[in-house]
Amino acid sequence: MVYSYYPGCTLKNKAQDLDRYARMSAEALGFTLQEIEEWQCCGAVYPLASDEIATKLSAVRALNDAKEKGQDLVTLCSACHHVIKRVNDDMQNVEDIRTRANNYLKLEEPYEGETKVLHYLEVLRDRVGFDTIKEKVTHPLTGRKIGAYYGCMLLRPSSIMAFDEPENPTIMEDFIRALGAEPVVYPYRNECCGGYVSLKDKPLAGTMVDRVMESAVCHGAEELITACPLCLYNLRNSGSAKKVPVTYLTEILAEALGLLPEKEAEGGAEHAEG
Amino acid sequence: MQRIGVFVCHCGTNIAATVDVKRVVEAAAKEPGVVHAEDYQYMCSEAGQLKIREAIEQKHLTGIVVCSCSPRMHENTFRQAAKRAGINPYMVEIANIREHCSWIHKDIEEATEKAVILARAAIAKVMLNAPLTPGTSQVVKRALVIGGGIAGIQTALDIADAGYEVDIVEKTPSIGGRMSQLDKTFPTLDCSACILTPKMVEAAAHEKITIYTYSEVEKVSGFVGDFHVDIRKKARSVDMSKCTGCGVCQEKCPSRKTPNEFNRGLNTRSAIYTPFAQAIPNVPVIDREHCTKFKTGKCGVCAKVCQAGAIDYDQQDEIITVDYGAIVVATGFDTIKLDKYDEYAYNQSPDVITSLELERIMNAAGPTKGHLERMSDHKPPKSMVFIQCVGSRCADKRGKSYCSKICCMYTAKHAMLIRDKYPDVDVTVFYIDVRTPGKNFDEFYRRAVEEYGVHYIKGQVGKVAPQGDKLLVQAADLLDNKQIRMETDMVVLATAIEPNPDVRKIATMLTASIDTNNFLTESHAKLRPVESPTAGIFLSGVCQGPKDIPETVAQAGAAAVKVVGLLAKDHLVTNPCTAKADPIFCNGCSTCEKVCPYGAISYEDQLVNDHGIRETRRVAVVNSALCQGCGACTVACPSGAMDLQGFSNRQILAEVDAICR
Amino acid sequence: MQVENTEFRPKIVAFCCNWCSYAGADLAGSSRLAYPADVKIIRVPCSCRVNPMFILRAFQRGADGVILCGCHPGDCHYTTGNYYARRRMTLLFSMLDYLGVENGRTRVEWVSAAEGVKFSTTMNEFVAKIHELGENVRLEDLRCKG
Amino acid sequence: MQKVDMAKADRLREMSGVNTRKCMKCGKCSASCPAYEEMDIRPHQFVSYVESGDIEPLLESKSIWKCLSCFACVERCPRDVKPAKLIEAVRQMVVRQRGGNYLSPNEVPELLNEELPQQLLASAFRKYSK
Repeated sequence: MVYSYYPGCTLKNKAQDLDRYARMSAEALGFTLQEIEEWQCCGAVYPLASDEIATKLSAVRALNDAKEKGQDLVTLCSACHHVIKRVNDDMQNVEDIRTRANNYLKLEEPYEGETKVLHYLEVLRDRVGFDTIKEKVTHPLTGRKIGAYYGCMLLRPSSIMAFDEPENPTIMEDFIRALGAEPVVYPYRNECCGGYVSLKDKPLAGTMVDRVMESAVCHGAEELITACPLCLYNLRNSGSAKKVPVTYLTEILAEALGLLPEKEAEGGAEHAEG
Repeated sequence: MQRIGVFVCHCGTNIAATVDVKRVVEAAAKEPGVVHAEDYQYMCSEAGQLKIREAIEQKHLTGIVVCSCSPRMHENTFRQAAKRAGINPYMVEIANIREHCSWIHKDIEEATEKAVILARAAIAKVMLNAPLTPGTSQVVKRALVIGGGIAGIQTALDIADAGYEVDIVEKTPSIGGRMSQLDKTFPTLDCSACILTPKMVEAAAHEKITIYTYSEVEKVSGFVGDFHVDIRKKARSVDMSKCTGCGVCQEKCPSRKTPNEFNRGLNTRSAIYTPFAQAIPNVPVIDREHCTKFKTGKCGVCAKVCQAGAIDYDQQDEIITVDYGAIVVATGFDTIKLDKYDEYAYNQSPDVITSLELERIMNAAGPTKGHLERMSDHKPPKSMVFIQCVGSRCADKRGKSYCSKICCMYTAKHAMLIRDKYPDVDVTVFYIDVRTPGKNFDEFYRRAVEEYGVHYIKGQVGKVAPQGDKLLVQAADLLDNKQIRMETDMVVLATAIEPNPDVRKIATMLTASIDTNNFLTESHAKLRPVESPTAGIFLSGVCQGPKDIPETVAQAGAAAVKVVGLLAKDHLVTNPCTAKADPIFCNGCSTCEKVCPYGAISYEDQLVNDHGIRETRRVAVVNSALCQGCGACTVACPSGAMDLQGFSNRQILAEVDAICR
Repeated sequence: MQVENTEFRPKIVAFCCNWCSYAGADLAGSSRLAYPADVKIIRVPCSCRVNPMFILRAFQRGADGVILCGCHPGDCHYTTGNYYARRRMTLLFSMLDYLGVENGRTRVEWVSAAEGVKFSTTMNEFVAKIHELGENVRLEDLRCKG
Repeated sequence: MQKVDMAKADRLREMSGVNTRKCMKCGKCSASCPAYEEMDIRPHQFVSYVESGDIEPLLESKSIWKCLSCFACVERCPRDVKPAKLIEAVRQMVVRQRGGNYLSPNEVPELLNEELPQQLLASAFRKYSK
């Protein structure tokens, strides 16, 4: 199965791990992420004002590209996923935006939201299946207590994102379980990390990250995973509470699938010691 | 030749403010056949009816049109007026120029024009009306009450006390309903069981009342005065005539893992069980889904220990058919599912509970024997938070649009009882509005605040987060304009109530109207609050709308009076607007019979005089006592022989013509 | 001299069953939920009483739209009447569409006695649709024109 | 005396698509807001200020730079009011005015660090400036 893939700017730069492990794991699980040509930055935030149009066009271009290939569009970064999914919803349901965007882009055939937008995790859950992943795990993460950090953008607004239960999601926990680790459920996993305010307002982001970390630690998480480079940055760099390591979800996937030679070496060493 | 009179009502200013009634009178007077037209302030008043009567007598009218409010309101009033003046009551037509005109339009020109057209349509129709005579039908002197909660019990008692036979059909193994699950009742703090149990006993002992528990209504046919109801008596697996109610079977039953519904799943029960100690009848049932004997064939302990030999594993469901003159729906309510409200962590922490669960925890017969404790570690709480309006007053898809009405009062009750019994427990209530209309209700709530020191904070809770062995509550205090983040030991959710989900199925069987929230619709929101629009169907309790116990009991009595009023009649007048086949056109094809939902059409050989040719033909005959006048057959009839009296093809076409003129 | 009024005032006939939709229209009225005066309601006992002939006659006499309202499926006062109506109208409307009376001019809608809001919004939408389609001339019997 | 500016209030309602009349003043938005403490005008107040046409204080409020657009208020609002969209509309109204930018490119170099992801800059510019 081949999917159109929208990596987004951060995955090409600071979050190369997120991208690299995603592609490696995809191949191991039997699907291919085909990067769409000439994609542009999604804008990183969905323009909430209903009269905004120009800032939505790059998402429409990406969506149309996938449509022309007849493929579903897969994203990974929470921000890209949020923006592209919501713009796609606008193209389906908001006549004014649809008309104006199409007038602007002058496509051969107008784009009306035909493309299905999937998050990488949704591909794992709905197309590959967590049971299949469990079977393909060669290096189960046994004994590790991993907390999922969802953040806000994957889940909300749930009416459009339709990703999971917005207040008590389970997809990442199921994912962690499939990799052989123990998922740690903690209530602040769907609270905001501070997002973009960390640029100009470190203390505010710090307060929010501390709440998330305290909640995770209190419930016994020893490490966290996330899908979002900005969440990862904030969780690692903001706040003053006791921290646990934060990695991308694709990294533990690749690890469990035995695609990380360096980790394997470490693990082997541990075994030798034990 | 018809002589028609037209009467245009002002309805005070309800009609006259937006419809120029004089112009309607003028326009109506010009219509062919109209020999009299006038307007009056209130046509439905004595004086108004007198005007109609005088006009009929003086102008020798053969039919009248009243331009007024909806026929659902006053059609009968004007029919009776016509009858008193000596013309057939079915020579009356109503033009609805209030609900369908003056109340929805603002522009006088537009509304008047429409009123004229509606009047014309009614005139065109009445010109083709024919006198009709209603038939009569019998009344079975027995009533059915569906649901054995306080609403159903009270309705049954009141009907029975008036001397009529009444049956209660209750789905669960015992009567008692939600009220039997409550610990105390507001605003007097009576023990719920103490006031309910005598009523249950009285109902069980009443010679006019038959109670079918563990039974469900399966099928309903017939109509007002003569309903035929199939009742499924589910197999109890216990012989009611032999069981002594000693309870040994329940003690010895080895299968004890089933969630106890009566305790809202807070503990478990045996597979053979009575829901609670005061259950009526005090005869257990075997829950076959969870019984080892039924699942694997290996067990049979209850049969071994039963001295009376009452256990009967081979018992089958039994279906009985009973005839009733009237049916009362009293199916009650449940709390909504909280799966969509996970910000309150109901599914994440056992210490977040609903108010109904708290009732069971506070009750001496409940899972904690009446000790207030957390379900997670069975420690007594030091602090409790109550959250109001969980799922009520919601415009989104998660909850209910309505106010559940009872939550403000029971929350005050809970808070007060806890502060009374456990003064060291700190109690905080987060509310949006405190709604306590009712006798001694607001005083009750104020007592909770002033005498018992319950903290009431105006503002909704945003999130409840389990943190260690505490719950972190994040809320707004709107009056102090601050955000509260507090730790507490237990959170109680005032969960919205909704009609029992089964009611939709029952409403469909009864052809009783139901609204989008699954509340049964009353015939008139103000004036006929306990009657369904379907004749012979009455409403009692929360199935009609949220209400507390006193209101439920009052409504139950009202429904009973309506039933008694119906059963007291020797016979009922039937709707004469029934179908009728013209033997000249009927070719006896049997198409109409197939679409009739009442089996009212049969065929017989008749001698027909078809333009001088006399021959015997097979033609359709409508039993007017069975026909309810839907008209399905009239459209199905390929030869146009079938027509509906009062809504004939010609009449409706005349209305269409008048509107499109 | 009379100035000719060129504003299009559609003629719209609404057949409403007595038990649900007519009561829903009453509720719309008592709740003061406005919809255009172009809609005129004819009361029938049940949606299954509506003979296709009535609808053809309406179009023949110059109606611009006809809407049939009944109880929600499963809620019919006569148990099954609305199912008959639905089936009959599906056939009739597709035939009318073939004859040039666009599908937008005909509609079946379920409105319960408690749905005043739905009645009003349905009528507003329907009238807006008729305005969009303009005057109906296809089935009009010119002999009927005065 | 408060200055009532219904034209601006209407413009904000239009930009945001929020119907302020749907609010029943339960405060769940403010209860859910993680940035509440940093705000001078709180999420629920945005709704009532717009409803009453009291726009000037909103345009000067520091809350518009504190809202994270995390949508907790939108998700949990029982009346489907969407306060975050309203706050966004106020922010847009400010940044679209000349000189309303909250972030200028000149500031950026000193805010950068080694790990800072690109999307942070992109989103901050989208939020803070025209």
